[in-house]
Amino acid sequence: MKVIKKEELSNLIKSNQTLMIGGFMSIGIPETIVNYLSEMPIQDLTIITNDTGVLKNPVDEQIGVGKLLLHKKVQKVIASHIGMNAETGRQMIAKEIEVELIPQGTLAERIHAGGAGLGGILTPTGLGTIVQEGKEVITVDGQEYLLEKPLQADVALIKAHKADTYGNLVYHQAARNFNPVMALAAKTVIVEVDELIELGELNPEEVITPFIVVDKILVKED
Amino acid sequence: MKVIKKEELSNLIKSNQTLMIGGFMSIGIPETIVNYLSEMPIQDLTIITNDTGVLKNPVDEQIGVGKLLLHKKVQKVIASHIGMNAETGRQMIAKEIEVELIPQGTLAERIHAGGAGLGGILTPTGLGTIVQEGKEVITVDGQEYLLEKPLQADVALIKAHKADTYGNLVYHQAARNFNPVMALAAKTVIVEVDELIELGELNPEEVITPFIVVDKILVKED
Amino acid sequence: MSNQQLSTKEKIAKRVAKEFKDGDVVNLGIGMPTLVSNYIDPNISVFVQSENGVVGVSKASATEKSPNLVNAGGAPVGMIKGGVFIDSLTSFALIRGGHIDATVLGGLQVDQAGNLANWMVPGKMVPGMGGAMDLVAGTKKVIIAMEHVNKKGEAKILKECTLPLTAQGVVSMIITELAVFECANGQLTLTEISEDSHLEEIKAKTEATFVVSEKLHKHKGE
Amino acid sequence: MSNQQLSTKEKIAKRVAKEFKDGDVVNLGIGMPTLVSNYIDPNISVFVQSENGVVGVSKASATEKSPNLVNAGGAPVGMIKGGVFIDSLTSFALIRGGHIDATVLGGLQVDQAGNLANWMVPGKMVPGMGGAMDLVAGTKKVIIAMEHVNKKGEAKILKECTLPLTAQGVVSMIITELAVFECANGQLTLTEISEDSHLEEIKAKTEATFVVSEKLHKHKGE
Repeated sequence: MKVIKKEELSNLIKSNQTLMIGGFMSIGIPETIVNYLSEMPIQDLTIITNDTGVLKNPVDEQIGVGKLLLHKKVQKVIASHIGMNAETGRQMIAKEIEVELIPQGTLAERIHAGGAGLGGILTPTGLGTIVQEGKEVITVDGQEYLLEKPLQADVALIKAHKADTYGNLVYHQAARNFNPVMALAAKTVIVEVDELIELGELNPEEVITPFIVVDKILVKED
Repeated sequence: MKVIKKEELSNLIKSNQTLMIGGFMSIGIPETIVNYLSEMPIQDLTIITNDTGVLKNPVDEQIGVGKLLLHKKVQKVIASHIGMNAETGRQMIAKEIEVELIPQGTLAERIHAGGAGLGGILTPTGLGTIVQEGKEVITVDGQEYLLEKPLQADVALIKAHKADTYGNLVYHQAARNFNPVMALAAKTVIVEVDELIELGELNPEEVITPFIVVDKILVKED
Repeated sequence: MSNQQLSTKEKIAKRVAKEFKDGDVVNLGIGMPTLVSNYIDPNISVFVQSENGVVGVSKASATEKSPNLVNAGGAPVGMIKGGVFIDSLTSFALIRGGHIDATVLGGLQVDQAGNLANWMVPGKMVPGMGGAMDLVAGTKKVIIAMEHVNKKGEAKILKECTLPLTAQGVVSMIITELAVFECANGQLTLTEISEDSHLEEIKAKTEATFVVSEKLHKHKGE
Repeated sequence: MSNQQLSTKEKIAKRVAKEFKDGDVVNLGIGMPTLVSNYIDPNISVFVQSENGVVGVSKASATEKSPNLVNAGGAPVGMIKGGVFIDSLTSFALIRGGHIDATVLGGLQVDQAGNLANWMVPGKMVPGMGGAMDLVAGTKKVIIAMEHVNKKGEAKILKECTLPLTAQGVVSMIITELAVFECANGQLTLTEISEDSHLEEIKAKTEATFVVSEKLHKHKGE
């Protein structure tokens, strides 16, 4: 049975692991999971995520990766944007955390490469910029590209709208974002859903993430 | 208006062009388009497709790329499989056509790369086989991969189940196959559909191919 | 509304909107570029893509708000009939793959080689490039919409950018409150001067070398 | 049914089926591997993926046939409750990305280094590799199910393959009507001998050098 209670997360997520966390700003984040994680006795996580969210006041309302940062669970962030959460910048400048910035489309394709068994992809994005530093430049038919390596994680924490009991997933509006691509790129995939439904209730044509990549399902807590 | 009659195909498809054609064996092929094409005064097409279909008797019932081959419209086939259609093999051995065989997953990723603006992808598939011939081998973190270049076409001929009048597409069962990935990889995308429906009738969550890549819509003829 | 009553940002946005043709798909950056929507000719259909996964963004409805229907800046939006939701991988395949007709972004500096700097200032907090590097690498037409000089009155259109680049040689057009430049083959061409300005002012406030178009005309501003 | 009443192919298929565990996702090649479905323990759930875009293949229903619901061999199939349809890009991301637990394919030759040749014979019509090269490159466990010797009585398990390779060093296990070999770290280990056979026969019909497992046991065959 894939359905779990949040207390079981402590058996699934450990210090020093690399986690992918779905979401774009405050949309499509597995909040119940991340909140529980921020209270767990773990540390030194590496987080791969689009952005570190939006800093809110009071900080108790912080959601997503921002909450993990506030609770000092993170040693490294790999993201495309950290500018909406000043705490990320503060910890980076104080050298409490390391930050690797990646163009958003490159982030998506690197995660796809990680999930699809590719050794990398060639992209024009970042050519001639500091993104190029330390990367191989490969010329294909006279055009230069950066070789970008695959990204994979120990655990992907994603958010979907509905799951059936096998773990087939559908998403809601712009809360889809990075969740489907991350669902293929981690050893263990844990999904938080608004609603768990019976097998057979989803149209097989509209399922976005097929059940075979989903390991655990947790129903969102309000 | 994107909706066309088949007679307009002669303005859209020319000799010597590279065409992608969706489908897997006889499933998910834009048959009305391909049949019309096989009667048009064109030649020397390069066809990118999963396979050259299944040879049927009588040959009039031939569908898909097989029909184009029978009518001598093709100079080159790029595919993963030609074994179910002996005519392809005959023309290849007689040097009437050139055939480039590509592993099926590499074909899908090369088309994705073409549609997504990538310079190529690195795959372990084909390493140490004749697929490697003439290709660059790139080592990433100690693992070897083949550099596979993007594929693009002048025109993609795809098959969907339903389109709305903007060109949003949904597919039917296993007839989806290569159609969605090809829809991003050609200058002109022409879709044949079983049914044209009103704007707003498709659920925006279940559209597989977004309208912005679709140029022309042709309703299937029986 | 006459140009006199518009703010500088509104003037720029209004001029940018004239670049769009019927059927165009555009991506509008956060901030001033978003204003452009307000000035699009109501007689044409322009489709707005937002990189967080919405194709067919419209104004937010006053009555039907969804927390998950936002643009890439996190602002609530609506969706046109026929709009669709996509994931981040598909969104950036559309962006990087040339399926977006135009992107409008702000700029810190642009130079005469078409280089763009708009994502970081050394010594200041680094927000991250988000989707900007992919947008400028892949979109057919890159329009930089910015004030002609910075807050200190210094030129932003330079012989050579001094800030870290967002991308090399990608800018198609620069639109400021004073002028319009086209950028092609490493050369800037002044094509319009605002009715509030004159060639001497443009020359004084532009460090870059530029050619004056033969068909230069004052922009009438409505 | 006792093994005596089974054909050679059925014997092999029956033994292959014992490799599957509850919850496994498997891909079964065209031909003999498809037979394996008939022998899967009815007390476990094994999910069959077909690379043309079906996850959760079941037997074709006698009453409800759909022309678009076929497997990768073009044969009509059914779909389990909870099964889903995917496109070719996603299908091969699952295959290449290690999301399929086991693949069962036929073989022309396998050698002691785990190399596989199963896609072409020089001088004969070349059908194309289809999805085979991706399946063996990416699936966690590659099971080659084949008759122990060819029609001429020649060994197919060799010191070194002489036919063009499908892939290098990918084979996990060889299952024939006479024996089972495990393949790891460039070494073949004989782990089972069929009750119809004995070690001397295996040695006589196997060109490859192999180790005999300490825990070698005759397979009881039911």
